[in-house]
Amino acid sequence: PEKLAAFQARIDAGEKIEPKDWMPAGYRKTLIRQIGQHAHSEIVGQLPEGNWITRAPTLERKAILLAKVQDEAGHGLYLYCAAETLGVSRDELTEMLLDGRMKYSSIFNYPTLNWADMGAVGWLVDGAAIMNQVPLQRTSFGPYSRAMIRVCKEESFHARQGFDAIRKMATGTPAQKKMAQDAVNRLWFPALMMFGPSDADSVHSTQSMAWKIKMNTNDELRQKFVDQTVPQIEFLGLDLPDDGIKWNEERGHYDYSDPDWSEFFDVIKGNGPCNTDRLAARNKAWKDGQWVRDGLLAHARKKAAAKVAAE
Amino acid sequence: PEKLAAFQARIDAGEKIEPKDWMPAGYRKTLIRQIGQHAHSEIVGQLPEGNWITRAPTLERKAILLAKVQDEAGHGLYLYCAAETLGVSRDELTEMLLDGRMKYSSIFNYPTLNWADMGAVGWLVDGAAIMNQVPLQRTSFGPYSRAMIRVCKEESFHARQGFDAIRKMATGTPAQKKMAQDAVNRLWFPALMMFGPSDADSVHSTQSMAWKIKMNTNDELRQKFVDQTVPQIEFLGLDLPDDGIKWNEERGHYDYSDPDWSEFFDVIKGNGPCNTDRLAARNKAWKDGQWVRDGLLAHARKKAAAKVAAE
Amino acid sequence: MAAPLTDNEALFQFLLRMGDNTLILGHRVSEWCGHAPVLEEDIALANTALDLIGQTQMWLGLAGEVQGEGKSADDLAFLRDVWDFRNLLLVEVPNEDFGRTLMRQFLFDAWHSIQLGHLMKSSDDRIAAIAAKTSKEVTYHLERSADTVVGLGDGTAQSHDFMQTALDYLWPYVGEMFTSDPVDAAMVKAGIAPDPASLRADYDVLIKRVLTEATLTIPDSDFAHKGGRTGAMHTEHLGHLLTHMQWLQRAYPGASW
Amino acid sequence: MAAPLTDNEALFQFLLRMGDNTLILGHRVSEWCGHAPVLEEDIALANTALDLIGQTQMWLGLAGEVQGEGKSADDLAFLRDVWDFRNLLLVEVPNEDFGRTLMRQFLFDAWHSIQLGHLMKSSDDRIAAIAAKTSKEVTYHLERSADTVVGLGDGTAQSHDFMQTALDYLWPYVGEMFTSDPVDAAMVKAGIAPDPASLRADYDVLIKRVLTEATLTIPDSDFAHKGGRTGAMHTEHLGHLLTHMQWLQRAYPGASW
Repeated sequence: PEKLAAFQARIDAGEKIEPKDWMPAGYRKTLIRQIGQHAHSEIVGQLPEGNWITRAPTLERKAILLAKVQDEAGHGLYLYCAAETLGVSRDELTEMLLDGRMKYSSIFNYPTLNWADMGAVGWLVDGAAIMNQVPLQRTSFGPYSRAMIRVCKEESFHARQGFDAIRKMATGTPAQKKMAQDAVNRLWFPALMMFGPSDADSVHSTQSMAWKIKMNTNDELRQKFVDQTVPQIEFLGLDLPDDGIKWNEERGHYDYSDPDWSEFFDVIKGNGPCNTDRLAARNKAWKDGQWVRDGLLAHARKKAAAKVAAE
Repeated sequence: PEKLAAFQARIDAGEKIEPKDWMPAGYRKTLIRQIGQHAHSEIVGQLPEGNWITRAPTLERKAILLAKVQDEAGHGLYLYCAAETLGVSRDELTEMLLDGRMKYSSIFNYPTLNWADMGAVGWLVDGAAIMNQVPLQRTSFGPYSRAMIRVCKEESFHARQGFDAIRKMATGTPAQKKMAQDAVNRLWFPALMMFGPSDADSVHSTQSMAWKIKMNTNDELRQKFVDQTVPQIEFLGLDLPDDGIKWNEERGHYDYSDPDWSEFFDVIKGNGPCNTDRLAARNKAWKDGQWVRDGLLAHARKKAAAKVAAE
Repeated sequence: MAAPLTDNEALFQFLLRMGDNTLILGHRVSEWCGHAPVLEEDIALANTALDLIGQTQMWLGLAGEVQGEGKSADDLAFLRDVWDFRNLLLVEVPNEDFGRTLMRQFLFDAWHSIQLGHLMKSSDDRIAAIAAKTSKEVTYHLERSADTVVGLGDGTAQSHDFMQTALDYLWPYVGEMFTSDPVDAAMVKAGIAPDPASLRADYDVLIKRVLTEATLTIPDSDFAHKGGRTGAMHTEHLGHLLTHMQWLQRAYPGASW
Repeated sequence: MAAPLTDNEALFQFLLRMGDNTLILGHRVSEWCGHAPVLEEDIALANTALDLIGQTQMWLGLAGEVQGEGKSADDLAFLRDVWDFRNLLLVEVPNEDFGRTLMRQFLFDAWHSIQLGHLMKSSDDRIAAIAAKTSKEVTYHLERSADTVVGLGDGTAQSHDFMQTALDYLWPYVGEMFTSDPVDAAMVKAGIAPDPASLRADYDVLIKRVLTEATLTIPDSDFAHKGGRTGAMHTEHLGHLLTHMQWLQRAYPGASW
């Protein structure tokens, strides 16, 4: 309890906690869950965009998409490294993803169905992710904070590229505009859900906020996202995806309809449109890759042994 | 030797040899090889056409192609049955195909690269096959003769459909005409090779002809094919695929260039464009299907046992 | 957001649903060509695909007439993109293995045969005629797929596992067959087609009988993926399928084949 | 049958060969996205694909200029059909598994790096400039693919088998890199590019060193599939690849993306 108070004092003073520092078990556990989940999201997040890489319509768009997906894999790598400083290995985390013990962001359980989705994912999904992540650059755990600083820089680049891609669609042929509208309609509510249910309904929030693992309430961030995004949709000349969106002069914010949270919990339970296929794809990659990992490891050991023998 | 003479006398008299009749070992062996090879050709022959079923350009073309490939599988079935009357099982024959001990027609080791190939395969490849098969309706072995009668009827239908398909291409847009020309250019010499090398170079021919397993020389059939096909190419308004084609008033036949027989022997050796992929596809189908065959067999046995127990 | 459906629009949507089911399933089945576990299955699968393509010509042909924009069955099959397709999600899932392919076929055939039984009494003569013509084929498909599901479910331990895995995977795609929407309401009102929900009881009896004989366990969940028959949300698989199916028509527009 | 090549036509063909190789291989590699055996490989494969696509923009961009019909690199990439492609057959074979993918990459990188070394001294400044720009990337690709081939060849018995199987499958596609035709003769004459056959000795030394270290056996056959770089006969695989690669451009002609 004394240690705990000192720990909280450090956090309150804005100090960073480093891996070798003492920390409460709950802090460690919550961080592992949060960072791991974030890492998994980057990995699984490759799939909906990977779905269109082979169909990218121009060489430049293919290059941009490849670079983005490559960045996501890179983010996964930083985040797994950050989680490893808390005493859990990447392989352990991966196993937990593959057998369903750990989650990834539910947004990736929605399908990408037309090329405009590649723009909408960058703009809306990465946009929403950034809302979550920017404050986390100031999170109390050092390695996490540093990972988020790198991640955020690249994510905002992706969000801008995504907006550019969907702008091209929204101002293109009627068919392209239709794709853009369809993408926004499908992804709007799932994007709002990315911030999680209202904090009133969330059990872990208060403690996480005290520990500076969570920096803002879900509703604050969601409102910020809506306020930023609605004018962009209008700028694109697209219809708003929700009849409930209206500027509220009094609040100085946009009103909007609450997403269907039963769908949210359904998707978390495993019943999203793509949960099964996403996990199956990751499991297949892992299983098919076993011989590769084994082979490379065996070779590395042989080389190390040969080096020792030579010395 | 006495038996042998009586056997030959029966053949010379135009009698059919039936499975229960005595026959020389060489006759049996040659027939198994020939019928088996023909059956395998029907099976492997599904692959180059199957390659375009998922890309057929209209519903009607898709239906025609499906019906054709279905017929080919059916021919395979008749022929395996005919071979089985000679004391070799379908599974044995299949294993010999899969491990390379038995061959199939080399024509199927060439790729199908554009939609006009679907026409050209029906018209040229089935057309050449028919030239070989029509006389075999009168072959000395009863089950083989009866199988060929059924096969020939369907094959000539396919050849007509193939001609109709390529005619549509040859009289279509410039791109379609280009596809038709490309198909004819690529498939002409391989089709000529389907009749086999000149009989002068063939060791088995004399005995097979005496036994009425082979009814005409390779060169006779090849000439017949050329004489029939050249006017069709001209009718289609396509360029002749061989500069050496010329009407020979004296012979009353078209002259034509000899195919490159080194290519023929190369393909037989396994070095055709598709040998590896074709055999791999058949091996995969067989291996992946093991559990299905096992399951259905086990169920059939259970049912039979239950029936016995009930009696 | 959409304007209310006219009767004609609803009929068009209904016909697309029928025709897109047979089109997409026929395509999936045709992917097996030359790769089946045994020769008899190569023949049977090609035959099923062939029937389904033939049925597609009738349904989409009529859809084109009803739409009244001069579109042929081929135009509808080869020139729409994902969002305009109205097939059940069930028929667009990949073949994966022979077990999933046959289980999908059975789950579809069972619905299809019941649906056609009702459509034979449709107030629309054209629909009744197509149903009458196709129901014989579909009865045969159902017999065959049911037999195979039983044979493999009650075969070896391995074949049983394959079939149970297939059933578990496909089960969430079954419910969509029985969802109703304004299109269905319009069809019911006009006496053209039954309410999808009304077929469920017969369906459950039918599949329960077969799956029990196959010693398979129906998953204890009524969760259902939706979005195919309304077009709101297909799977990612459909777009890939279309790249093949529509290639030539897309690459060489206006050509005649 | 064809009329004699003009120098410009030969140059155009040469540039297509360079650009189609990187285009098609880049596409194949990009198919791995999200499915690699380990995260570092996901990153490395995406990086390789990215480099190859970037190189394609340069080669096909220049090809379009040389052709003089106002075609962009995108036009060339997305609006030609199979017979107009000029890539080596090697780069269009399917990925199959990670072993074949990496072996194919190595066999290509080895040739590519030697070829670019020569092209840096090309009499055509534009080509020399592209070669100079891309050869650093390719040197890195070669280092990486060679290391991986060694690591897996000399890893476990299982990984060794995978790599030997991959090498056996791919070997007949190696010889095509060293065949010469009138296009090459024109390039040699103009000092633009080396005779393909002249690269074989260096290539053999390079791959022999790496494959020996990888404990793999080079097949004892010099049979070579041909037809890709002349366009005379591609594999059946290329057409399937194009259905995906060109889908959007074919389905929505004239749109800007």
